[in-house]
Amino acid sequence: MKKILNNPENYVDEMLEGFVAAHPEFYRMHGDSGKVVTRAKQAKSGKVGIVTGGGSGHLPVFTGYVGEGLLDACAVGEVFASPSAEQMADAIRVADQGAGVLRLYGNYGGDVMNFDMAGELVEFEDINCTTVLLADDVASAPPEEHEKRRGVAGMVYAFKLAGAAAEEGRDLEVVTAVAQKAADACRSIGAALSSCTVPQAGKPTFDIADDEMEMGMGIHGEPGVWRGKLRTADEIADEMMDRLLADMPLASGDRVSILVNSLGATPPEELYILYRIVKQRLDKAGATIVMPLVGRYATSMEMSGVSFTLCKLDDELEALLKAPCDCAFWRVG
Amino acid sequence: MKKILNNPENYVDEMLEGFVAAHPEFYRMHGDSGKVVTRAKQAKSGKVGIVTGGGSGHLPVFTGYVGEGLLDACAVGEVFASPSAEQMADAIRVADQGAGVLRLYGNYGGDVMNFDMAGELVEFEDINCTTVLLADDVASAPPEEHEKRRGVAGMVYAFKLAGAAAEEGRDLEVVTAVAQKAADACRSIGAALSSCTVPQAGKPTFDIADDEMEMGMGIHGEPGVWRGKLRTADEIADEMMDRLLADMPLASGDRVSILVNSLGATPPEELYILYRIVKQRLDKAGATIVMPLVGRYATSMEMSGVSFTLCKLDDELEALLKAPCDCAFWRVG
Amino acid sequence: MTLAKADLIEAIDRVTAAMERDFDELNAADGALGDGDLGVTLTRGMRAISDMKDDLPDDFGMALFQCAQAFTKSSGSSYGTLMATGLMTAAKTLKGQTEFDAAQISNLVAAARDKMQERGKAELGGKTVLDSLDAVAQATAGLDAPDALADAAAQAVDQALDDIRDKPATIGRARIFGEKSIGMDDPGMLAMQRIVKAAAAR
Amino acid sequence: MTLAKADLIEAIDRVTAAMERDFDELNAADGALGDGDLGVTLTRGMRAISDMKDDLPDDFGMALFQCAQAFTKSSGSSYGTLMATGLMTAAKTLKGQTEFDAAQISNLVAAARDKMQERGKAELGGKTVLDSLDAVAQATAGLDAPDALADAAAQAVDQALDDIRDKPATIGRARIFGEKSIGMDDPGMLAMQRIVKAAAAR
Ligand SMILES: Nc1ncnc2c1ncn2[C@@H]1O[C@H](COP(=O)(O)OP(=O)(O)O)[C@@H](O)[C@H]1O
Ligand SMILES: Nc1ncnc2c1ncn2[C@@H]1O[C@H](COP(=O)(O)OP(=O)(O)O)[C@@H](O)[C@H]1O
Ligand SMILES: [Mg+2]
Ligand SMILES: [Mg+2]
Ligand SMILES: [Mg+2]
Ligand SMILES: [Mg+2]
Repeated sequence: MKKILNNPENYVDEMLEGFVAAHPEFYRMHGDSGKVVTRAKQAKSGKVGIVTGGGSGHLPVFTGYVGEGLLDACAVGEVFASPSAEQMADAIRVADQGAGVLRLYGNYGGDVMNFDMAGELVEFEDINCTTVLLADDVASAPPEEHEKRRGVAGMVYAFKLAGAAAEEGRDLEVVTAVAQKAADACRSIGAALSSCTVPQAGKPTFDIADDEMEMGMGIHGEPGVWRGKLRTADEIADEMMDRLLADMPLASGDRVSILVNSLGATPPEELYILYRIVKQRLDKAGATIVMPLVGRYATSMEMSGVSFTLCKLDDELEALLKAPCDCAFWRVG
Repeated sequence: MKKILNNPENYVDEMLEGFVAAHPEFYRMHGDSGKVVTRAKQAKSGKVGIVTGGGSGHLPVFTGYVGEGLLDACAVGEVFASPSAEQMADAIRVADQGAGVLRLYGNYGGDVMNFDMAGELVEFEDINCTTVLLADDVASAPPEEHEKRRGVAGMVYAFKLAGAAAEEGRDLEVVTAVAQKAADACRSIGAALSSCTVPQAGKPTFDIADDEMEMGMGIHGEPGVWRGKLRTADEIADEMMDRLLADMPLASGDRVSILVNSLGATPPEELYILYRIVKQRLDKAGATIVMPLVGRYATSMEMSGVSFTLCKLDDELEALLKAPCDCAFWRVG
Repeated sequence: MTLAKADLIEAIDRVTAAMERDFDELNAADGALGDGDLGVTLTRGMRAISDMKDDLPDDFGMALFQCAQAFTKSSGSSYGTLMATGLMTAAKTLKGQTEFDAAQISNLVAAARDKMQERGKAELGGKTVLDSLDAVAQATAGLDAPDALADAAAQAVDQALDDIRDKPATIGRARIFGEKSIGMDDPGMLAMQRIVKAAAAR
Repeated sequence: MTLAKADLIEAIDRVTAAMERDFDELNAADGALGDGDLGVTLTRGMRAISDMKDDLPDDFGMALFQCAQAFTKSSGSSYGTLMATGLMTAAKTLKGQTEFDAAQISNLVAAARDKMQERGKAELGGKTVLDSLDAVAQATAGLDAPDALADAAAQAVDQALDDIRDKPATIGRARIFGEKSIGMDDPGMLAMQRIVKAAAAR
């Protein structure tokens, strides 16, 4: 196991300890349930709160995006496991500045069940909650069943766009509508070349030959649409763009942002080789690229592979994308 | 080979094409020799230029650190190979704003020979050049022969500190002195868990068993001080800190910055687990940590492993560290 | 025949041991159809329960409540949350009792199944742990002799796997496999087979 | 006996083929003591030379100058830069000649060795490519018969490896190995053995 760790049982706790120690200007721990991260400087009273939560092992997702113009708090689970309902309730409580809280997270069974339970807990405390689920992974269900799709890197756009709306002082209804619009505007697809290893499992989640890849794989190693011989960067980029554009066709003049994301081990060098084709494809479609993102934004620890997320913008979303934000992993403006 | 690429021969050219396309606000290509990257917006006339150069495969090092408050230009080589003297001469030419140019790069034979040759070329054009070499890897030679050490992630501090001095308008002599002071203030050590693969070689540079690590390895897979069973994060961090502090003892009250750097595949989660111990060790030594850096700052493509760089600050260096800088990978202020 | 705290503690020991034994197997089964953490979830949960077993209250409801909490705190994966939901349901029914009649088992399992269904919104027959619980609830209905109960439950979890194996997964991470999951066991049903058999000492 | 462009082109073909053949071996030798790119450096350089061999000028000096440039442009690794330096030195001597006397070979190699030493600041005996060139320069001194020259050069590069193998590396990435490099061949010397033998058709 090519991992640097102590007792796997303590992986997440020790990680969080180092995380807040390294970035005290951005993050602090909150509450008794453990593993709840909130902004170092609480947002101003009356701002709509945005919370997320999910398993560990995806940094900067989820907790890295707590910050100004982004999230207010995050409940952090064990690796690839949902946080508990209690932690989520604590995250909701600290995020609430009296204007209600949006729960914005990925469409995974464990997270949905626990956020539902958390909602039942905070209802007693009269905290007004809404929910928007990310379900952006086109490989995980056909368009007719898009609400069953997994939530992957589209989250990053949703955090940014909803976060900007909240920071501007919009109310819960508007922030929720923006988040839903952002979630609806995103389509993602991933391709993996190697597995990651869940620390406590101690073995790679799946086996894949040295010359193989899997198209459409999820960020926890969930199955994709085909497995076969590793293709060239251009072929991979073309197929991924084909799949995204088939799901969300672009017309000439459309404005989009695109995230070319490493799942972990894949270095930026390879992302740029892919971006070359991504840009050619979008240019050819007549679309204008706004603020492309190339890097590690939503990962699966040391998995090799990439994902693309296409986010179609209207004027409102474009302005929100360009609005300032600040956290240890992403700064705009 | 778990790499996403087309023809390995075109790896660096395609990478650079995507790189400048993704970040046109920061970078542009310059000159006829190819693979020279400079700032999108040229620095103001009279500013001392700072150039670097080296092999590809280390992003953000080298070319990622071209930017305001950092470098002016970079000559980019093939993976792990020095750029040619002609490219370096082009980088020096575009960096020169009439106040001379500092060549600031790592102590590797190929780079030294080529930067020397480049110097001979631009001498004819009356560009005043100075040189500062990074030789910060304590594992690569004993203190008595410290000038023979390899240059590794200490580069990041040297770019930042010299870059800030140049941006403030100091002259070549002062900028060179600052760079030398920065280089002298840095000590680094790495530990690798797996090899990377040079695209054209197509095979891992070295073999290492799944349960092994190598302490002291260089960023191209150069040998370290021991190879053995993988230890725990705490043991690894302790040994690395022991080695750094033995080479550059700290006294209570000292102010330092520390970079906990992934060599590529190692995810931020593991860096934070290590940072936990790093901070404990520095706290115990009575040192104050200023602006710790945790992330991927100097890599070896998809190598698993980490490096620590300790940078001892005086008032001048601390002010320069906190001065603004901006590039696609690092922003301060 | 009635069951008391000593029986609970023995069952905890057997289930904990079974989960340690099947750690790799359950991770692998979940790795094939999901994210590879089911063994982790169950060993973590059972270790947490095992650690506090000597301090469990005599009140059966309170004891199961604490077991449910152990699952909630140790893991938020789907299975952990569903286990907590099921245990909590039984805890509510048994609150205030220091022992209970084995004849209640069928009803307790059925109630857990229903609450878990409400929480996870899966259908019966959808190839999830619900199908194993449903089989147990049905097979144990009307029984109260310990051996007969244990035999019926153990047989039911085996049978459920056989009955459902050739259906496609419809829920959770496995859903995406669709037709490809035909012929494969649902990891959650496999886990429930091991849990029930260990609890029943079969 | 004199050498002309046709001989150069044949030598280029043989060296190019040898570098393709030894690609993995040279990468591996460099991987063991350095960064694993020596095979890459040499195949890139020789391919670039090979690609332009039909357009090489008849002037030997100009031809070698272009070969040197091919190395400079195709790779900046230490070895590529040193090869370019050595070729450039020979190019300067031979400028204006369309053929040259084989008896000059020893002097040409010695001059290349000296310029490469100036560029790389390594000592003789320091376990680098310089030691191979030094051995060739000495062994070929006074010879001008093609077979005798080829034999002497081929023997010299073998002998140099044997003589130096048990010394420690002192320069470049391999230096750090120190005592551990005793008994291992310097990748650059190994490469020069293959280059010289291929050039000499031995
Ligand atoms: N919504 C649901 N309803 C019922 N059972 C479910 C549901 N989701 C998952 N399961 C069961 O849980 C098992 C997977 O558990 P687990 O590995 O904890 O899930 P995850 O890691 O995806 O959160 C499945 O095999 C299935 O039996
Ligand atoms: N300064 C030097 N002087 C002479 N020979 C050198 C020098 N540095 C390296 N070499 C030779 O070059 C070989 C390594 O070449 P190469 O792989 O291109 O180096 P790198 O990849 O480190 O730039 C060594 O084995 C040695 O023979
Ligand atoms: Mg899980
Ligand atoms: Mg090299
Ligand atoms: Mg699972
Ligand atoms: Mg080399």
